[in-house]
Amino acid sequence: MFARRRFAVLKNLLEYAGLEPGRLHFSWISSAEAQKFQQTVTEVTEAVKALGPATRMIKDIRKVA
Amino acid sequence: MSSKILSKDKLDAFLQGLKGARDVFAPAMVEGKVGWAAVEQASDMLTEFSNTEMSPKDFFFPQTECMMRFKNASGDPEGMIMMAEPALARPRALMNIRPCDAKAFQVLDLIFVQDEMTNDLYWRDKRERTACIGLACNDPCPTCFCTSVNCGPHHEAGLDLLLVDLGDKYLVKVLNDKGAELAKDLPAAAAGDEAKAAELKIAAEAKITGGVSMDQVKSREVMELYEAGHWDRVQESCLNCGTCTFCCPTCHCFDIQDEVQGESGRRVRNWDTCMSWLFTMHGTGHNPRGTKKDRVRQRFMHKFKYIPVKRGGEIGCVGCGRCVQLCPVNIDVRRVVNDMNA
Amino acid sequence: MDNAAIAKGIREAAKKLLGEGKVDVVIGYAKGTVPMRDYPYFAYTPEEAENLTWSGFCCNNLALYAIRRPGRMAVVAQGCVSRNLVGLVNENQVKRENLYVIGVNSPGMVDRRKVQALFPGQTITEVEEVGDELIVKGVGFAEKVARKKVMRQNCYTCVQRNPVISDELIGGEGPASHGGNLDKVAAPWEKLGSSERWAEFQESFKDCIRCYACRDACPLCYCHVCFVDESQPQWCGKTQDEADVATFHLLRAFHCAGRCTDCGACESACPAGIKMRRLTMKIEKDIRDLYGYQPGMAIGAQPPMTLFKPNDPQDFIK
Amino acid sequence: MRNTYIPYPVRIKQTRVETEDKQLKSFLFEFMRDEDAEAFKYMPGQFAELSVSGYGEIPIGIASSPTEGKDLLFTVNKVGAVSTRLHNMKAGDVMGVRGPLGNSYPLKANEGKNIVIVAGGFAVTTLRSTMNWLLHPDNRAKYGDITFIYGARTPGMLLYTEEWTAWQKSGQAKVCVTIDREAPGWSGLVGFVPTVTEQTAPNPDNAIALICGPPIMIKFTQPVFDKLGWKSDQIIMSLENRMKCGIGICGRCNVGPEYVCKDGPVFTKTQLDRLPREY
Repeated sequence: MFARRRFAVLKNLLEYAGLEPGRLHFSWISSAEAQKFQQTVTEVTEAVKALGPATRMIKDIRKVA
Repeated sequence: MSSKILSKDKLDAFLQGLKGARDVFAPAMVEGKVGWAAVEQASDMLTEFSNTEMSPKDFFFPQTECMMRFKNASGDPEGMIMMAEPALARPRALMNIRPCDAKAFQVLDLIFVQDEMTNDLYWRDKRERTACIGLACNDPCPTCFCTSVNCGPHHEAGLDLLLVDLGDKYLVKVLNDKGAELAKDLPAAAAGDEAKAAELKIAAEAKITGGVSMDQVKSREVMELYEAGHWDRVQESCLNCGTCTFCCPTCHCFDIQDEVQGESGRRVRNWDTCMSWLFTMHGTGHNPRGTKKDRVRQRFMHKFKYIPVKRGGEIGCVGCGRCVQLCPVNIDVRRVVNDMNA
Repeated sequence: MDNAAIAKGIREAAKKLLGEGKVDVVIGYAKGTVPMRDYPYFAYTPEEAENLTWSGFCCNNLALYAIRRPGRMAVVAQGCVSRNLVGLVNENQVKRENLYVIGVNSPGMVDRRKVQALFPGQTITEVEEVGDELIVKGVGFAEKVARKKVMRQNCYTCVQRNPVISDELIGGEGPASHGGNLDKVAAPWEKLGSSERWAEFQESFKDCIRCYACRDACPLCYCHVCFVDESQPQWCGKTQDEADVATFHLLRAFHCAGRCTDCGACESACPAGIKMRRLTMKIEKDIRDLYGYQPGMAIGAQPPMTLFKPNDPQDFIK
Repeated sequence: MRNTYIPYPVRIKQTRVETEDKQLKSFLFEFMRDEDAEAFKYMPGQFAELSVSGYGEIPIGIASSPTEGKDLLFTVNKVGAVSTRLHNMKAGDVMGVRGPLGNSYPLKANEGKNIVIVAGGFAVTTLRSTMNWLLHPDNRAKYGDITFIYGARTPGMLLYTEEWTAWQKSGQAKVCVTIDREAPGWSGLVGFVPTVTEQTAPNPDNAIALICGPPIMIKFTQPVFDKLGWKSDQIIMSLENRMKCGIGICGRCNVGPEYVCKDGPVFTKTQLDRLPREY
């Protein structure tokens, strides 16, 4: 419940700074809800895969400085 | 060495000549700030400016610099072995360096390159492949105190050429063979031009009023300066941020970090600051400079005592005044040195 | 009352407190060695109290120096500084009984960079305050500038120029605000698309040199070990890569959530002129909107990030 | 000109857990290229940066002696990210060694003298190197009496037990090994290093003392030497500070004007008396 406030603010901040939308997901899952966990992870993975590789906040150390 | 003349209407031709073999950088207006930028033509360059907000040390000692790379694959025969990063691809020239900043290059040469073991090839390669062309200060700032610290508004150390603004032309002082090569096509200066430059030098030096005294700092023992009472007051307001060290043309402390990304790995160095408690922290939790006072004192002692002791009297400060202008709590180095000297 | 008279009042108050032994130190401001940079000063004796000053150039937040400081102290506090002191009392970093607040109404502090921008390439040697005007002097010039034109951005939209707590108020209460509407300017990127926001964000922080002056000047940043200094695990890379710089600024701002009084000390301290309030203003606006909270307004108030209500908004959670 | 930041590649030849708490582990490295082994010429007291690609470097005193051959021995305490990773590495793994760095104990300059060695805890590493160098047939005759005083908290925390037992048996040196408190099965000396030093009472005439240990041991051992009439320039100590470059540039290990990595780690007490205690 404390985390709900913190995540609300954090999510707004990251979106405000222009982090790509759709890469941050929140869900209530109890430790007893294995199936919901499985389902959510699958959905999130599919959603993020569909967006393709991230382009923002990415550090590529292979780049020659 | 001899002096040449560069007429201001020939400045662009001179610049284009340099650009034939080198990337050229100079102080320029960069989004409202006086900074260093790559220049294409003479009109890109600022000629009327006090100094750039940040020192040009990062041309030789970038804030982040990849030192070596490795293949992050322990099974691979070449895996985990560090390989040096290639040196600077194309030679460079820096135009209109203020003499204080150039003097700082010379001070840092003494620190980065000492002997066979203490031989920083990253610094040295870039120094060797960069031509340094200075622009003498005819109007020093109120925060300048270069004349107190083995430097001056027309100082020549660390430069290949020094330009002195004579109005419609520059007197070009040739300071070494590299400079002679750069200025070989310029006409020779007349005796009157040299005399005028000499007058400007005296006039510029006279404009520097906020000097500091160093005689006692020089003669006192390390421990006497270290244990003096004034450090308690100097450190009070200090935030222990890194502003003074990062804007300083002679501060050269760094940290080394490893980074990996999949099969790529690198070792990279970043500027570090003696103001940070982490800088000296032992793995055991013991910290030899554990208090803010220790850290503040370290910075001034390093510049004004430790470097002179180790480097034949050279001072680790060139009097550029950047820290005076930028310190968020106005810890004025001139005041601190005068306290050390009191 | 003008600043000179307030400065005199501060000196008198400080001399009395120190002379009577009511406090060990008075933390105020003294005149700096460069124009427009008055600095934090610690007076331990009535004689030292003579060095205290008050001006439109008092841009540091003195609440910083009260954090976990032993002994009894008096702190010169305008609205924002007093709000931070309240926050520190509420977060158990300062004991109210050890603190004597010398309250002052803030005239709105001057942004040195704005003044310098009016005189490009010229060297300013002295800036004097006369009423609502500054007299800016340099080599071969002296010009008047209206204070309103060169005030720090946060001082325009300040809603609490009077101290929220004070044990003594020098110069009496003044206007509470400058009339600026913080909610209107707090989150200008909200109307932009995501990639434009990213471009604005990148642009805003690209000059960062990671000196951490913003963190170190901030009275909220009192952690014994800041997250950027942690090595096991290392949360944030140490390079100038834009991702490392962005991580630092986003997390620093986030750690101030529900606590930032918009005092502007971070921007005033920054040697690169970065406007990091662009992040903290947005966060505080969200907190006002979501939880109806403004930091540092009342002793005993609980910071919103340490609380929850069953009906807190949660549209973002699936 | 060689780039002195690039470590020589080495392979871990052997590892050994040294102490009962498993915090100390020894690593024997062999150079992957013969020319690197040739170039790595060192003397006891010097250190090297151990480089674990992807983690970083740590400065560690060289525990082997050049008289033992080309392989290098290091004993590493597990404290930070690099040493923790190193403790998880095994024989055959590739890493790097950069050095030799710093100065060494002034052994050659003190030929003909008696040598007293005082070691506490795992600071014994470079003194193990020193003992092996001194006891080597090429060198032993050049020195007078050799006394080796070494203490650890418990018997299980003593390093290199086989070796100092052998030194003891050889009669080439007087070996005084002590533990802090009585322990079952321990028949040797009991007591802190300063006390044992006082009991051993090394004679200052024509002698030097090499001291390396935790700050607390050094603090209490120094007065013992003073009491026994030793002069400051006879007392030689090895320091450690946080380091990065190891070659006197990066700015964090200095004690006053002296860089521990380059001007040290070995200093005389005379030198240290004139420096801030920033170590």
